[in-house]
Amino acid sequence: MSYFGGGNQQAQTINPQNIAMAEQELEMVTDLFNRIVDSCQEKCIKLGEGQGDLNQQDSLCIDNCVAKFFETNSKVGEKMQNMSQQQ
Amino acid sequence: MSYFGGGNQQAQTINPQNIAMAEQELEMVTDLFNRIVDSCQEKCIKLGEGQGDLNQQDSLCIDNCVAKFFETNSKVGEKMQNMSQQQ
Amino acid sequence: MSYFGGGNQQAQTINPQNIAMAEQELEMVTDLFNRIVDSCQEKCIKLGEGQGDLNQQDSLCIDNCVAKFFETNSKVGEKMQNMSQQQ
Amino acid sequence: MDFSRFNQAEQAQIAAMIEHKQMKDFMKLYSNLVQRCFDDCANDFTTKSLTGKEEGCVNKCADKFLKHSERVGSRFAELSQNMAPPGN
Amino acid sequence: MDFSRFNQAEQAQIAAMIEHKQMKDFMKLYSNLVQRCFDDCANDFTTKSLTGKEEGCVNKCADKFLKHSERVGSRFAELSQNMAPPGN
Amino acid sequence: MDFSRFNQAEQAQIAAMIEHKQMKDFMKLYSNLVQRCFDDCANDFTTKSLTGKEEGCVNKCADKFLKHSERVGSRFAELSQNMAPPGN
Repeated sequence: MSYFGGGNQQAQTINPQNIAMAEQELEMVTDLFNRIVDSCQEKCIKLGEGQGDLNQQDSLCIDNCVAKFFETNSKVGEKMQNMSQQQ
Repeated sequence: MSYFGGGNQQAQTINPQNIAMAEQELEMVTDLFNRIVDSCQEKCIKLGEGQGDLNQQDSLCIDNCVAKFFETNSKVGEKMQNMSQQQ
Repeated sequence: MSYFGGGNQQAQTINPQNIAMAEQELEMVTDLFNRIVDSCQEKCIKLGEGQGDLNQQDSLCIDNCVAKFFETNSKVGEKMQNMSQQQ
Repeated sequence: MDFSRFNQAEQAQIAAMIEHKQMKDFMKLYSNLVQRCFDDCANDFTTKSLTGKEEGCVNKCADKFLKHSERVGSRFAELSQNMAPPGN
Repeated sequence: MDFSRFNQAEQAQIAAMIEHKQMKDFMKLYSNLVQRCFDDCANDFTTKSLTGKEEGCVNKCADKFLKHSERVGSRFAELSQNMAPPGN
Repeated sequence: MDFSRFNQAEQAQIAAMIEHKQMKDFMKLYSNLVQRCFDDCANDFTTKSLTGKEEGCVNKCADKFLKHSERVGSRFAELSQNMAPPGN
């Protein structure tokens, strides 16, 4: 009896391909996050100016910027999928 | 009897240094390619303007840009080789 | 009898965590160095202009720039340590 | 990210990988922050130490950048949630 | 690149490495393209969704960037060929 | 960096890692130098070969960048020394 799920857990083997897939997924998400931090900082924040706080305008700009980056990411993804199907 | 080449293939062992060398070579070529894509885009293409196509001027600029990047790469390579021989 | 140190060296085993720690330390130092090369080149040197030598003003600028980068690095480090203690 | 499709042994290894990566990402965020604030704030290279003005700027810049990263992180988490396939 | 100097076992491992790297490079090209086109096209942050103008710009930008990469790729392949040592 | 806290077997592996990394860092310095000097010097894309002026610029640029990196390296080594914990 196991607390975690079922009986199909004896003799679990690690499939290196699964680990590599998870690594790639993690890599992509982190890369996307870092690019958004960079781009939205460039678009919304003057680092050396004003106070050390985000004012309301900064915050709104960041929120919209992240949303638009996600949308751009999807649009480009769809586009590339269409292209690869047409080939 | 083997379909691929000769009799010197029994007991092939993988030399990790050979793999590391190939990896480094591959890394260098990809890095060079990515840098050329970046630099020549900066030099030749206005991404957000005009049409989604490359016009003739864009194409000529890209061709010359790639050639000049390769030449710069060789020149700098020669220079560094000369320097290391003089030391 | 060993030329290198003491008797506690039989059966030395490699602890992968130690190797990973050393790798991370090395990574951080190289990353810091590369960032300083980049930033101080931007601040102090016009690559395509003048002669192939650093003049006295360039050299002084580089020396001060490296020192200020180290100081910035420490200041930000202290700041983050304070922040994590306040949480 | 949802790794529930993997078995427990794999999930354990993935968890270790994530922890290692978080350490690396934190280091990268930190050194990135240092470089940005240095680039934005340090402008006088006739002196060896940061001037008072430069130091004030670095402090504000670091505060602002961290708050910015945090806010992006919150929005990112929300939007990633929405992107996950339904029923997963 | 010419890996014929390696034995078959090594070549097989190198081929697997190349395949893995191509996957990674494609991902990098993709995310690079997204960031570039976002930086070039998105300018209005008073709204949550891309405006029509921004979306048109992103589409053109992606098309152009892909054609640019392809063209660089062709020239790159030709010139790399010429750089290979003779008789190899 | 001080790795004396590790045992000899570990130090040997770390030394091999450092050597491998130095090779990679040299490659990175080199390709970074090529790109910078290209970006700074090449401006005429109506011709296939570097003009005399561009080539002169690349030569000066490479000299200057290498001298710059060396000088940063010296200062970096001195300042890192000072940062090491006392008595270590």
